[in-house]
Amino acid sequence: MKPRIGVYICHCGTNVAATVDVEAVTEFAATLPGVVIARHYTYMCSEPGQALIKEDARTLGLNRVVVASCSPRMHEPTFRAASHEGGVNPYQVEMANIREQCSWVHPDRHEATDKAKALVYAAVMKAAHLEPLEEREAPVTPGALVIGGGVAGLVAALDIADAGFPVHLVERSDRLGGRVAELNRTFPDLEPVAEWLPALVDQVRRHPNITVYLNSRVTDITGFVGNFEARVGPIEAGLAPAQIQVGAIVIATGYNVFDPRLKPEFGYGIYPQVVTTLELEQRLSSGDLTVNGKTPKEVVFIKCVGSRDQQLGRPYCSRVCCMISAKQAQLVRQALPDARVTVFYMDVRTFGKRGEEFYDEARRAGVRYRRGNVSEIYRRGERVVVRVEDTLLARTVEHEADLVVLAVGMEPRPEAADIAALLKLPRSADGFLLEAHPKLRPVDTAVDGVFLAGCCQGPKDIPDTVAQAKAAAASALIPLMRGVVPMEAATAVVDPELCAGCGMCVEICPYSAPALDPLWGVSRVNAVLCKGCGACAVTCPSKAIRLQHFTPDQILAQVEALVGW
Amino acid sequence: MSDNGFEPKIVAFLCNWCTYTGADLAGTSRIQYPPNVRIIRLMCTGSVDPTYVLKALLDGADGVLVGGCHPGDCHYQSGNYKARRRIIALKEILKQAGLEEDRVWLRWISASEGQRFADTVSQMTQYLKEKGPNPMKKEWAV
Amino acid sequence: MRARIPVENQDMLAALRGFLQRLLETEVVEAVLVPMETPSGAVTPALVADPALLDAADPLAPVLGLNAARAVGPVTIREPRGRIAAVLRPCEYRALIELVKLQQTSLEDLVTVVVDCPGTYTVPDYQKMRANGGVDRSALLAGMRTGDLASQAGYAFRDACQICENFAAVAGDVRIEFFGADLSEGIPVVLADELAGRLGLEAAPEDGRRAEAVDRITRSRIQARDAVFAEMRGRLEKEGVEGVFAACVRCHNCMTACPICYCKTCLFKSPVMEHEPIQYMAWARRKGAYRLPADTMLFHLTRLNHMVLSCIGCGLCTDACPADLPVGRVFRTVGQQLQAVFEYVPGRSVEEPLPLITFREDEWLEMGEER
Amino acid sequence: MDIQQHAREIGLGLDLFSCIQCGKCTGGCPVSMTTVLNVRSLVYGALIGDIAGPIHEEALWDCTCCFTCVERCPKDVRPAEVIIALRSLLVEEGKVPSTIGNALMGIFRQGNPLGYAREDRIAWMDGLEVKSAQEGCETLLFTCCSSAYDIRAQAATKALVRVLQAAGVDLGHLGTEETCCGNEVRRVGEMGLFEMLVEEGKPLLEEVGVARMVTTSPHCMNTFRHEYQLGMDVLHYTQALARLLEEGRLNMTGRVEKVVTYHDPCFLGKQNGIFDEPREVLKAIPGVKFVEMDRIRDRSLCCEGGGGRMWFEGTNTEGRLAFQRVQEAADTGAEILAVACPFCMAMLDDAVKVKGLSERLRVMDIAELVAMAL
Repeated sequence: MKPRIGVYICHCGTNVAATVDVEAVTEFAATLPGVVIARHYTYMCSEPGQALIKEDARTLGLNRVVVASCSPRMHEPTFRAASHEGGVNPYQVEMANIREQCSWVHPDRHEATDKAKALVYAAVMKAAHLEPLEEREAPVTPGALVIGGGVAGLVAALDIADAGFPVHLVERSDRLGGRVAELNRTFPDLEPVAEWLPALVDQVRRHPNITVYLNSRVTDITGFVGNFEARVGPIEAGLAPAQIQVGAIVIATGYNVFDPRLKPEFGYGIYPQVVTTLELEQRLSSGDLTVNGKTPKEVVFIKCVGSRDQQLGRPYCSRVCCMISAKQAQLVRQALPDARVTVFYMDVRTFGKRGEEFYDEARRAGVRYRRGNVSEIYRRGERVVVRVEDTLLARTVEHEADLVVLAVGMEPRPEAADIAALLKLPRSADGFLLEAHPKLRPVDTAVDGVFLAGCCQGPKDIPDTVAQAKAAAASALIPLMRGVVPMEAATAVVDPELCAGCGMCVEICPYSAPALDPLWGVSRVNAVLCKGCGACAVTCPSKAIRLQHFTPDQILAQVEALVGW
Repeated sequence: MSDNGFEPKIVAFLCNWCTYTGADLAGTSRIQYPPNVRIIRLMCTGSVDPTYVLKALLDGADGVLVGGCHPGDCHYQSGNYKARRRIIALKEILKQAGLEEDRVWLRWISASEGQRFADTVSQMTQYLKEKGPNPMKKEWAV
Repeated sequence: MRARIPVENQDMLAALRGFLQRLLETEVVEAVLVPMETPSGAVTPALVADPALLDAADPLAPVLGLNAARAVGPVTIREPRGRIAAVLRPCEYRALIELVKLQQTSLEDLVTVVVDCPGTYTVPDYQKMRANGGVDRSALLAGMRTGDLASQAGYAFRDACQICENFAAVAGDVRIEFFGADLSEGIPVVLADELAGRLGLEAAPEDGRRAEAVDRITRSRIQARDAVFAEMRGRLEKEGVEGVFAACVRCHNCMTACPICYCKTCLFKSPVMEHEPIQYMAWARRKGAYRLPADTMLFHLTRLNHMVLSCIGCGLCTDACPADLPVGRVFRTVGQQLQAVFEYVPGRSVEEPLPLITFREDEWLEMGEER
Repeated sequence: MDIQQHAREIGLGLDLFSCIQCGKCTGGCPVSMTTVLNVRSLVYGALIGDIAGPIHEEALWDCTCCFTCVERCPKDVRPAEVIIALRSLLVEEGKVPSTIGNALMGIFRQGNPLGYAREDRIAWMDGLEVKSAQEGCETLLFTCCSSAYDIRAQAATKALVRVLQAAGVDLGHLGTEETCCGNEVRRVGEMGLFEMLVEEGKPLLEEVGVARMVTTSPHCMNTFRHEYQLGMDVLHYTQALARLLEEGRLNMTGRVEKVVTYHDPCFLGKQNGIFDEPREVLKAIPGVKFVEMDRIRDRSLCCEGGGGRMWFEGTNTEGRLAFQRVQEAADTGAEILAVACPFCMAMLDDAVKVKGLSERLRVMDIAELVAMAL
């Protein structure tokens, strides 16, 4: 269709008009090839401004719109929508940035006006070459894959299943419940885990929409948001793997506890008196707190074991150890009323709801908090000596103890790296899976349709884990409930007549969007995978593959305008 | 200096996510720089076709600036690494073919480096003023 | 394994034909792609399935009219296909490797037979030689033995051959080695043990003179090559590419003859490079005059940009140019520099990725960071 | 005082801003319970630029430079370097304990802290054939000043040479040109002298052109490895012996029917992670019954001989760590306390005598034990 272009120069109040002679630019624009109407207006983004475009588009039969105003990063969606309402394809709208890149940086009126003309000229030239594009949608496979059967995975699976979608829940071990199943009671309410976890597990097991795969792992994932295909392989060899199709994935692979053997100064593994917080949970569950057959009189907790430690490459705070220590110290006080319980700490971080109160309760229960990061443990008779500087006294002390509890931190599970590799998910420097945005997209990942729940993303307690699991489930439900996913319109396309099948576009694409058609030997682009970066188009010598909306003829037209003006 | 009132024309191919946004930031920060640069917005430096650069130079542009995200920061994972190789190859060809490769500049400028964008344009404008006009501007037989 | 192709009556051509016939008779392959002499005396590649017709095969004809790598493509590119052997000169083999990377041909079901090359003549020269007393092949073979190669009196090797330093067979499934060979006990050949067994060839010792002969020719070729590079660089610096290619008639013959230029339709023949009539007017006004067809230098520079890294120096572009432009020399001169930058040797190995579709994060770290 | 003025510079120069004052450094400091030295307080003082409170000048010399504080710090701060920097300021002002001053003078004049004549540096070789390294050799033996001059240590040096030669090692020695490595010089803060020793020592060592150096002392090994940037492999002799064992070149036909325990030197173990090789060598000696003490490897107790303490008694002469250490060794039932450092040898040998344990416990160098089994 022969271009019929409307050009709109925005004053942006005085932001543009004070420096750029908008009338001169408008007069100039009217002379450009294909331009049917050129106007200037105070605020093009205002209601009346947008109405101008709509009205002209209808009455003059425009098929291209050029707006010269602010950065397209600001108002391109506005003007695309306005033009669309006027019957112009939103992808046949082009903007000239005469504010940020002209009036605001070039104070000389003559120079700024001249440059504005060049930018408008280039925009008109590009607009003449713009093709209409369609925003398309792909159908979504109803169903989700949840990887990991701990609390995060259980909660996410339940929410998605309750919303009516099939869920495939894959767990490496032979039981559901994850790390929480190893705990005795939880903070800050000291509620026994046994009172709620089995019910949660049972709910999942009996849910008609949930298929549980125990002793299994995900060995392969292909596809994209809305249409993933995963292979679930049993860890035991000989059994056949399952192939499942889902629209969204929730990763909830959890954490490992730090191995305190990597801090040899604590003598863990050498002295039976030295245990981890996780081991103490089991002892608290069994009720047997004796060491070498004797009831401890002196109990010491050591915090930050494997956390906040640059030397070990674990610079982060594990966020739960302070509360766990406060909880266990109270439970030990209850179990052993005659024992003295001392917690050695660097800082006490009992943040969050009921956190500080819980710390208060621990101290009121008789737990002594002493500030100092324990440096060494050695034997003295039947006891061990905790050597530490009490930094508030500025004095080094040898604190004899019968039981020493190391508050071990959390670390990423090695299996999370495998999942990250399968999905090309980035991880942060500490090895935890990386969220798409720390504030606005905390459960999303860099891969559309893949969400994070629980400690695979970073250390957190049970309430935070459950909250994140519910957020991940809700996010995963967006594509599932919509039933369709939007596709980038400005994707790469291949002209099969021109394509010689060299496969360079296939090689260079980071998203595996193009693939060689085995029958025809030419490249084809899966539009759902294409992110529109255009690397493929440069690689193609005959331009058989091109990035729509940024095609060679469009860009060369801009070049010619800018050099020619 | 051979200024003589010569005002070089610089065509800039900027990636949408870093340098184009950096140029916007220079604007919102009201950092002044010479008006000699004219920007073409692309999604990624990985989509800057050397043919565009050649076309600009043969048409008579005095300089071509290619601006993208710093290594490791590409919105599309690796477009800037690909661009780096292509620009290196192109500049070598220009050099070998007796054309002036120093008219082509590649710069990594992030979205937060408005000042660096303005500085780069100022430097490039000054450099090209001293170098003089692109001989292709008058060359009709190309 | 190293073996010898038996020779009778000093007839090398007959020996080679016999070898190719053996490939067919033993069913190693179903057809042989080899230069054949047509009844009218021209030499052209042909796919030969009938062993009897191999009597017209002439793998030693010192003429290169097209790069046979281009001919291999269509017959190997996809299944179903036949098992074939392709007899290639080293420059043709290198082009083949590049085309494999560009997926225009395949090494599957293909036996490459690479033959040492003394140098070739253009098609017109070769025809003229045939008409005027023929080509002295024994002189060429003698020159290959001693490393003292000279073109026939009154004729010169093709421009590209005169500066070709990669004339010896160094790769391929079968390598036929004439350099340094005294040939009295047969033609030295290098091939896999299994293949030798099927062909009934026995292991033979190495002659030992090959390296010496190859080295001798390499040195003189490099000398000639570097002189050409120096002269070309001087011209490019002085006249620019627009000066060197000033007489271009935009026939696109260089692109057609190039074995690497694989596009179905060249960008410069596609709608992308079509302009509006007013655009021509704009150019003419801006510059005062405007060369037509448009974008002639853009064509050459873009072609350099697209394929100079893969240029294997066969020089067919030069032969194809009606304006006698030194296209091949420009490509080799520019190519040498660019290939060195990326440490890329075109045609060496299918394992070496094309430089512009790969990258390393830790290279050229200072690039783009200038302040 | 001047130190106060320089505190801020020290804080900035050593990048102490990572410090969170957790006390892990002082908690692990072997002398922190016996003297007023508190390295965490010093770091804090340097960090905030007010060191007046925590400073106690004489106690600065109590630090043994065992670097436990550096090894344990969770924030990659190097607390001991603050002490060294503060010592440096005292050195500049001439406020050095006289015994340390004498040692430095001895090194400056004669190349050894004992101030003995340079010509006597090879007196220990009496009765041995040791090649001149300058004439070419495969392995250079570097003897610590103590190994060369101290009578008790000399015996260990001789034993080591016999062992290495028996294993067929082509051994050379710098002779009287050998000069103090300066490890302790740097650690007492005499930076000028240390730089001079490096400037003169480095070319001397490199001109010999050997690929491998074997040191008798972990202290020499430490500075050669980390502060000289030499183009050669620097091994402690226990590493060399372990390698010879592995290659089957060290044949022990005799027997040492003794119960043996081993004391980890700080400069070998904590600072350079060499824990296994000395134990491998001891366990390979026929007849030896090897037993371990409680505080070993990363948790080993310092003998208090490093960081200049060989030349300075310390502010608390009562609670010597070496006394604790020999008692711990005796409690294991060991008859021999094996050492791998001439400083440990001196400190522990002395402690055995003071504690009246001579009848029960002997301090011996690992090389001596191996030599007994040849």
